[in-house]
Amino acid sequence: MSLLAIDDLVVEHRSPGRPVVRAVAGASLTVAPGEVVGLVGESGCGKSTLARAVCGLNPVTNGSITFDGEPVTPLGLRRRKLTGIQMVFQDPYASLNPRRRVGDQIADGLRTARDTTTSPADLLERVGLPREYADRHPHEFSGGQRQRIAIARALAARPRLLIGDEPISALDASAQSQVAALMRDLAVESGAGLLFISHDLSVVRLVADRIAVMYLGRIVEVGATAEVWARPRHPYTRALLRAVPQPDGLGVLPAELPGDVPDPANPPGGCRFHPRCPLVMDVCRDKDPDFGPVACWLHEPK
Amino acid sequence: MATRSQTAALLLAGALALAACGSGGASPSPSASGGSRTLVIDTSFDLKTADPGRTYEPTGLIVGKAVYETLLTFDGADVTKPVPALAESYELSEDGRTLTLKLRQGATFADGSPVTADDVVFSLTRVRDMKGTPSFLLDGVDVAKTDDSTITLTSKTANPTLPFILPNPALGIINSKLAQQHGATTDPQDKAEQYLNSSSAGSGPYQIESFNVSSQVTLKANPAYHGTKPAYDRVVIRNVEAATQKLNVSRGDSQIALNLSGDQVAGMPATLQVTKTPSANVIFLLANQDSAVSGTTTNAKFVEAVRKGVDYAGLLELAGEGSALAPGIIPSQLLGALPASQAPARDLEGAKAALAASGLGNPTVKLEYPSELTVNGLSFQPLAERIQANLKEVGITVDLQPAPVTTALDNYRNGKEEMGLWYWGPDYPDPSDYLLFLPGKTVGLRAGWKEGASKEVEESGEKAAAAIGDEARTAAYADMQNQLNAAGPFVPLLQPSQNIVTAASVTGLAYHPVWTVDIADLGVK
Amino acid sequence: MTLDITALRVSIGGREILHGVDLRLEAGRVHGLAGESGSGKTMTGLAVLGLLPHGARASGAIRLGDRDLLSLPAKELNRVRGGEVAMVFQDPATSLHPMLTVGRQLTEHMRHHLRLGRAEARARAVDLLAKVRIPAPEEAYGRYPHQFSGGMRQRIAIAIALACSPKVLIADEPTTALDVTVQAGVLRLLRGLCDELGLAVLLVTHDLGVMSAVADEVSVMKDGQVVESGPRGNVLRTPSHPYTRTLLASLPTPPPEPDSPAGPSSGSDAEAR
Amino acid sequence: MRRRDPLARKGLLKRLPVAWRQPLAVVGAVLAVAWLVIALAAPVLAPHDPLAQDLPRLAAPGPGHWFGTDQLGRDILSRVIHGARVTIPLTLLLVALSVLIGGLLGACAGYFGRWVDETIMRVADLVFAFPTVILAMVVAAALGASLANAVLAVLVVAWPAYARVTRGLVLGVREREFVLSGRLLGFSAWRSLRVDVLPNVTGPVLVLATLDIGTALLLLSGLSFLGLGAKPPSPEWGVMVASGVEVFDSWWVATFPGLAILTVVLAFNFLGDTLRDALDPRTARAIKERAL
Amino acid sequence: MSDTPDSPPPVPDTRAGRRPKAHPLARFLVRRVLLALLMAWGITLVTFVLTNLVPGDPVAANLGQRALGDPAIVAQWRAEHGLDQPLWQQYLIHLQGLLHGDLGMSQQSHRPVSEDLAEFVPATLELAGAAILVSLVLGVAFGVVAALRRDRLSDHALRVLSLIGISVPTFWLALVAFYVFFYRLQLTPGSGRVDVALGPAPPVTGLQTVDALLAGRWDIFSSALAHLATPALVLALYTIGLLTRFTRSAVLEVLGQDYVRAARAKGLPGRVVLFRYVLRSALVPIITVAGLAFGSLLSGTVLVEAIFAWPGIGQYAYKSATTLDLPAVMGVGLVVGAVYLVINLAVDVLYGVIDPRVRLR
Repeated sequence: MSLLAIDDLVVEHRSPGRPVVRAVAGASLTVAPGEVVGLVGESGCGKSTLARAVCGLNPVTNGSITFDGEPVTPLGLRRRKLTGIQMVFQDPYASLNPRRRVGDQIADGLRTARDTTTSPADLLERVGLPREYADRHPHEFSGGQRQRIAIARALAARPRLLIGDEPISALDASAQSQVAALMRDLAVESGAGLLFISHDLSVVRLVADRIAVMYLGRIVEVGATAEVWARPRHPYTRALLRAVPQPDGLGVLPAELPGDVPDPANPPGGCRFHPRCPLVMDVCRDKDPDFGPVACWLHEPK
Repeated sequence: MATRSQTAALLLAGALALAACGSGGASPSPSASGGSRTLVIDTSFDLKTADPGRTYEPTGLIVGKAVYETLLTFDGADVTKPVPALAESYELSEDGRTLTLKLRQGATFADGSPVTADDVVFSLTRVRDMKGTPSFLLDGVDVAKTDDSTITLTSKTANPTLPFILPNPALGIINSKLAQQHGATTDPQDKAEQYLNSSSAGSGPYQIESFNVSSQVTLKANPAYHGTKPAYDRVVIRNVEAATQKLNVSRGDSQIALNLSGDQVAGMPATLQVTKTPSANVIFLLANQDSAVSGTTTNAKFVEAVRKGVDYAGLLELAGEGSALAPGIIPSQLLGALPASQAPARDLEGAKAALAASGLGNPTVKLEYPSELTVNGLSFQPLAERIQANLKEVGITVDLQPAPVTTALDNYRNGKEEMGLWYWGPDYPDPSDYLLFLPGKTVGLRAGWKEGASKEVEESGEKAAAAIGDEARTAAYADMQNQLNAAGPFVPLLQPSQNIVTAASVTGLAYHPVWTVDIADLGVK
Repeated sequence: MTLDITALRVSIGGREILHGVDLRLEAGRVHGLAGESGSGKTMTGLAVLGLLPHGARASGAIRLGDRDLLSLPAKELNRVRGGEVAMVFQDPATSLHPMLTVGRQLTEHMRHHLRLGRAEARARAVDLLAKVRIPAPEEAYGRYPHQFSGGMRQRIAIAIALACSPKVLIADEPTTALDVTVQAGVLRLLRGLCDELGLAVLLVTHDLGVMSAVADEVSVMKDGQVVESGPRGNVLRTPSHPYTRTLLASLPTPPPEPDSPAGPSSGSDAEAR
Repeated sequence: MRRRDPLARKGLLKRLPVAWRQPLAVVGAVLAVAWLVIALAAPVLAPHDPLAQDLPRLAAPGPGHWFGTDQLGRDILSRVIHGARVTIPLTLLLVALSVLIGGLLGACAGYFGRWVDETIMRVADLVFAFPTVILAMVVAAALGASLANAVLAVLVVAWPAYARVTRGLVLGVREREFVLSGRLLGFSAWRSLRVDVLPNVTGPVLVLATLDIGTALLLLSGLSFLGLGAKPPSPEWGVMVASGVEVFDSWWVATFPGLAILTVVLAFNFLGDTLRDALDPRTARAIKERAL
Repeated sequence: MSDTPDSPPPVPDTRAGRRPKAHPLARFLVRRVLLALLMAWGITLVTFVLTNLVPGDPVAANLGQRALGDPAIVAQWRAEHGLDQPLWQQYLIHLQGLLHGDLGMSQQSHRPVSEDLAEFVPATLELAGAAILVSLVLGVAFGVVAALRRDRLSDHALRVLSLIGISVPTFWLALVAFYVFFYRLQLTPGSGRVDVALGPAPPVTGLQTVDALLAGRWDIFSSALAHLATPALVLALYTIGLLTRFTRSAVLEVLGQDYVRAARAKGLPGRVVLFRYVLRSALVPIITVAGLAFGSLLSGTVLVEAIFAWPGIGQYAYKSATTLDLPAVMGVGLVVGAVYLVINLAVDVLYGVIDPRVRLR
C-alpha cells in the first residue's frame, strides 16, 4: 500500500482579472514508504503546485490526495494535526526564520514529534554540521548549510513523507549533489518516503528510485529511474533528456525542442504536448491521452 | 555627465530663486490703479448675511451702512443725538410712545425707483416679523404709514430710545417691490436673503458687487445714488487675520486695517495714520450665581476676591494704548457711563482677605472663554491667561477652558459657565440696552442670576428704566452700575481700543460705535 | 578583432574582488568563463564594458584592437559599447525594458551608432528578429517584452546585442534563467552566430554542461582569479587544477555512457538555420 | 545571482553600528538626546517659571531672557524648554498607540485575510480618503479642544498607515517558506503569527514609527496652532507659534517655538532616515510608499 | 523571481486576446466606481456622526448673542435647518438631498453648500495644483540629481535639504515666509489670490491664472501668479522634500536594474538612458507617491490658507468645523474624498499610460 496517493489531482489558481489557470490538470502519482520519487519538469509545469497541494498549502479543485489512507485537508487557521508530511522548500534564504536561532527552529520539529531525547545539535550533526552551530542565527550560514538545517528541522518532526520542492536549485553546483544525496539518505534511513522535485534531471537520476515527468499540469511518464533514463518513451521525456548538455568536453550541442510551453490558462486541445511533438499524429490533436504510465498515443496500453 | 548634472542642479536652484524673486517683482503696486479708485479694507470678518433684516454682526453693519439708508442716522461719531437721514425730521410724542417721521423727497433706490413710505413700512415690518436676529430692535413697535411722506412708529410703552435705534443699519430701507419679487415677505417664510446677498436693493451710496461671508465683499458705487458721490468707486472688504492686516496695510496692500490690537499698532510706520479710540465693547468676567453650576462662584466674598484680585492695570497694558478701563458695564461713549475716575484698581490684600472671609480655602474654578474670538483685534486668550495668573496670586486656581465660539457660546447662553470671559457691545447707543444685565434678564440669566436674586440691584434698574431726561437718566444708570459692581456677578474689565490704521491717502475716518466705519464718509488725499 | 584582458583588478568599496584576471577572446571563438557564484566571472564581463556597479574601481588593461577600454573617454567608450562590444545578460525578463517596445529597444542604438533612418532601422530590426528566429517578426517589432516567452526574450536580447554588428559579444549566463529545452535552442543560436559572423564571444556560465557544449576555450575562475585556462577538451576532460577537478567531481552526472540519450544529435555541430 | 532574503540579511541591530557612522544619524541622535534631556531636566534648565508673567512684555531677546518675552511677559526660553515636556512625551505616546492599534489591526488583516481584511482595510481606506488635518480637525472640534483630544484625533487618522504597512509586510511574510514550514510542523495560527510573522515585521514598522514621530509632532502642533489642541497657558509649541502670529513684529515669539518643533522633527527624521537606509531596500520601499 | 517557482510563466500573449468576456478595463472601472460610491457613503456617515458628537449646538454658532435669547428665533432657525428632526432622519434627509445633487445649505454662509464649494474649491485646487506641480518638477529634478551624484556632496546636501523640507512645520514656515518676503523684503505681494485693484478675471474655471489667460489679461495673470508663488512654495516644500527623497531611491533602484545596464551596454548616451529608460520606470512609483502627496497637500492648505488669507476650502473647512456647520463639513468631506478618488483613478490610468503591462493585461 502506498504512503501517498494522488489521484487525478486538479489544482487551479484564481486571481481577479485573470483567467483561471489550471496548474495541475489531472495528475496521479503514488509514493511508497522508503521510496524516493523524483518529479521533474520545466518551470510552469505545475510540479511545485502539486507539492504544495500535497502539503495542504494549495486548495484542491478536484481529485484526491490521501496520505496513509486519510485525505489530506487544506491548511487552515487551525493547528495542523497532520505532521507526517514535511517539506523542504526551494529558497534557502527564506526557509528559516531569520530572527530565531537555528537550534530553536530545529527544536520546533522535535516538539512536533514529541521527541525529548534528541537535541537539535544531534540533528545538526546528522546533516553534517557542527553541533555548536545550534546557537547561531540563519544569516551566519551559506545557502547549502541553510538547506541542511531546513532538512534537519523537517526530519526532526519524524515525517513519514518528506517533500523536497526544488531544494537544490538555488545552490551552487558543487553543493547540489551533496544536499540531494543527504536528503535521500536521511529519508530512506528513517523509512520515510521522499518526493523530490527538481528541474535538473541529472540530480534526480542520482537520488530517485522512480521518476515522474510532468508537462503542463500532467504527468506524462512514470517509471523506474534507470528505465526512464535508458529508454525514455514519451517524446517529451526524450526531448528533455536530449536537451541536457553534458560536461564531457566534447562540444556536443544539446538537441533543441522547438516552441514554448503553452499558457496553462489556455492549454492546447488533445494531447497537451502535440504542438511541440516531433512525432505528432492526427489522434494527438483530437484526443487527450489520459492514461499511464506513458501518456502518449504511441504507448497506449493495450 | 557628472559635471552636467551638477550644473543642472545649480541651474534649477537658480531658477527657483528667480521664480521667487521674479514673482515678487512682477506684482504691481496695489494702491495706484488707473481711472477708478479702489479702497481695500482688511478686517476680521464677523459676517453672516447682507440682508439688513437679518444682519447684526459688525462687518455686516459696515456693509449695511454702505448699501442701505436708514430713517435716522448719527452725525459722525456722535451717538448722543440722532439726525435725519431718509427721514428729514422726526418727533417723539410727549408720552414717548409715538415717533412721527417725515420722509425726505427725491431719494431713490439703485434701480432708480423712489423710496416710498410703503418701502419703509415693508422694511421695518419685515425686520420685526421675520424673526431674524435684529427683530428685537422693533419688538412691540407698530409701523404705519400716515400718508405718502409720513411714517408713525407706535410703541406699547414709552420708548424714548427708538430714535437711537433707528440709525441701526439693520433697519435699512429696502426696495420692497424688488425684494418681494425675490421672495421677501414680512413673516418667517421670507426667502429674500439669498437675493439680498448677491445684489442690493438699497438706496445707499454703494451696491453689492460680490458678497462672500468668509472671504471678501466687494462694493461698487451706486450710480443712482441721490446724495454726494462717495470718493471711492470700488471698495473691497477682505477677511484677513489681524496680524496679516498689519502686514497688508504697512505694505500698502490695503488702505484700512480695522482690527489691530494694541500690540500690533505699537510699531507702525509714520506714514500710516493710526486712530485709537476706546470701543463701545466692554469685556467682563462673570461669576455664575446658580448654585447648581457652582458652589464657589455663588459665594459673594469669592466674587469680591475676584473683583479685587484682578490686576486691571496689567490687563489694560495687554489691551494696549487707547484702551480704557471699564468702571461699569456701560461704555464710556454712552450716557450714564461711570466716570473714568471710578476705574477699578487692584487690591491684592483686600482680595486675599475676601477669599479668606469666603471660607473657601483654595478654590478652583473653571474659566470659559471663546478661544478664537477677538474683540477689536484683542484676543481673549492673553486676557484669560493674565487673569489666571492674577488670581493665582490671590489663591484662586483658575482652570482655563477655551472653546470654539460655538461651544463656548452655547454654555454661556445656557448659563452653564462657572466663570466666563465675554464682552458686550451696545445693540443701540443707549444705556437701556444694559438693563439686560439685571437679575432675570438675558445676560443676568447667563450668569445664573435669577429674578429676585438681588432686590437692590433690581430696584435700581427699574428706576433707571423709568428715568426721563438726560440728567436723571445719567444719575440712575450710574447708580445701577454701582449697585451692580457691589453685588452683581459681573466684573467689568475694560473697553479695548478700536485701533484703525489707514494709509496716508485716506481721509475722514472716524470710528463709529455702531457701524465701525461709514465708508461713504471716507475721502482721498 | 581580439579582446585582451590583462591583469584586471576590480575593487568595490576598498575590497578587491578581482585579483588580476587575464583572458583573451578571438574572433569566431567562444571563450567560456566558468566558476561558482562569487568567483568574479560576472564582474569580469561587466568590467569590459565599464558597467561595474556603483563605487567600483578597475585597473589593468582591456585592449580592443589598439585601444584600452579602461582608459577610454566616456564618449568613445559609448561608441564601443553596443557598436563594437555588445552584451547579453542573464535574465531576459529583467534585461529588456518592460515599458518599451521590442522595436524601440532594437533600433535605438542602431540609429545612434549607425546613424540609420527610422525606416532603415526598422527594416534591419525585422531582419534581425527573423535571424534569431522570432516568429512573425513584423508583428513582434511592435510588441512589448512581456508578451514573449523567456526563450523568445533572450533571442530578442541577442538580436539587440547584434544590431550594430559588434565584433565582441559578452554573454553573461545567457541561458541560466531558461528551461533546458529552451536553453538548447539559445545555445545553438549563439554558436551559430559566432561561427557565421566571426564574433568573439565571452560566455560566462556556471554550468559546465553548457560550457562543454559551446565553448572553444574554457577558463575557470575562483575567488577573483583564473585558475585554469585552455581548450575545452583539455580543461573538462583532463583538468590540471585541483579546483577544476572538484568542480567536475561534484557534478551528479558521471561521464557519458554509451546509451546516452544525447546520442542522436551528437556530431551535428552548428545547426543554426 | 539569486535573490537574497531581505529579512535575513543580518539583524537590523547588527547593522546599526555602520548606520551610526552616518553624520546625519549622529546629528539626529544628538538632537534627539538633547531634547530628551531638556524635557527631563526642564525645571532645572529653565531660567524662569514658564508661567510667570513677571518680565517686561514683548522684550526682544537679550540678557536675562535670551529668547525674548511674549505678550504676557513670560520668558520664551523657559517656555520652549518646558514645551518639550508637553509635546515630546505626547507625540511618543501617540505614535506608540498608532503602532499598537494600527499594527495589530494590520497584522490581523494580513494574516487572517478574507472579511477581516476587507473590513479593516475598507475602514482604513475611508480614513485615507480624508486629508488628515481636516479629519483631525473635525474630530478635535467634535471632542472639544484639548491636547488629549488632539492626540485622539491624530490617532484616528494615524493608525491606518500602520495597518496598511503592517498588513503588506505580514502578507509578504505570511507566504514565506519558514512560516509555511512552521505551520506544517503544527504551529497554530496564533503561534505562527507570534513567533514567525510578527518578529519579522516589527523592524520595518518601528523604523516607520521613528519616521512618523516627526509627522505626528507636526500634526499635533498644527492642531494646537489652530486652537484645537493644547490649552493655554500650557507652553505647547504650536500654541506659542499661534500667539506669535498676532505679534509677528516681535519675531522671537513665534520663531523660537517654531525652531523647537523643527529641530525635534528633524532629529527624528534624521534618525528614521538612517534606520530606513539600514533596512533592506524592498522593505524600505514598502514603507516609503506610505511615509507621507 | 516569483515566490512560487511554478507559478504560470508570464505569457499572456496573443491567445489572451481571444476571450471575448467582459473587458478587464470595464470590470476594473465598475469595481472602482462601486468602491468610490461606498467610500462616498462612508464619508457622509463619518462626517455626520462626527459632527453630531459635538457637545456644542450649531444654533449658538450661527445666531447672534441677542437672537439666542429669543426662543422663537431659535426654534425657527432649528426648523429651517431640519435640526428638530431625530438624528437618523436628519441623516436620511441629507442623503436624499445628496442623491439629488443637493448638498444642503451652509448654516454659516446661508448659501447652498454647493455654491460655497464651487467658489472655494477652485482656489484650493489652484494652490494645491501649483504646489504639486512645483513639487513634481523640483522634487523629481532634485531626486534625479541626487541619485546620479550618489554619495557625493550634492547628494548629501540634497538629502539634508529634503529632510529639512519634511521637518518644517508648514504653519510656521508660512508665517516666516510671509514675514520675511512680504513684510521685511517686500518681495512678494500680500494676501488674496490677485491684486484687488485688478480684480478677479471673469470666472470660467475658477482658477485665477487660467481665467486670466482665457480672458487674455496678462496683468491679472502675472498678479495671480505672483500671489500664488509664496503660498504654493511654502505648501510645496514638504512635498518637494518627500519627492526628492523618493525619486532618489526610485531612480537608484532603477539604475541597478538589468535593463538600465543593458541600455548602457548598448552605448546609448547618458541622457537617453536617463530619460527613456530610467525615468520612465521610476515614474510609476513616483506617480503613486505624488498622488498620495496631493492628498496631504490638501491638508496643508488648512494651515497655509489661514496665514495667506487664501479663500480656499481649507479655511472653509476650518470655519465649518469650528462652527459645527454640518452640511458644510460634509460637503468638504465629500469634495475632498472625491478628489482623493479621482486622483487615485488618475494614478491608475497613468500607470496604464506608462506601463504597457498594466495596459495590456
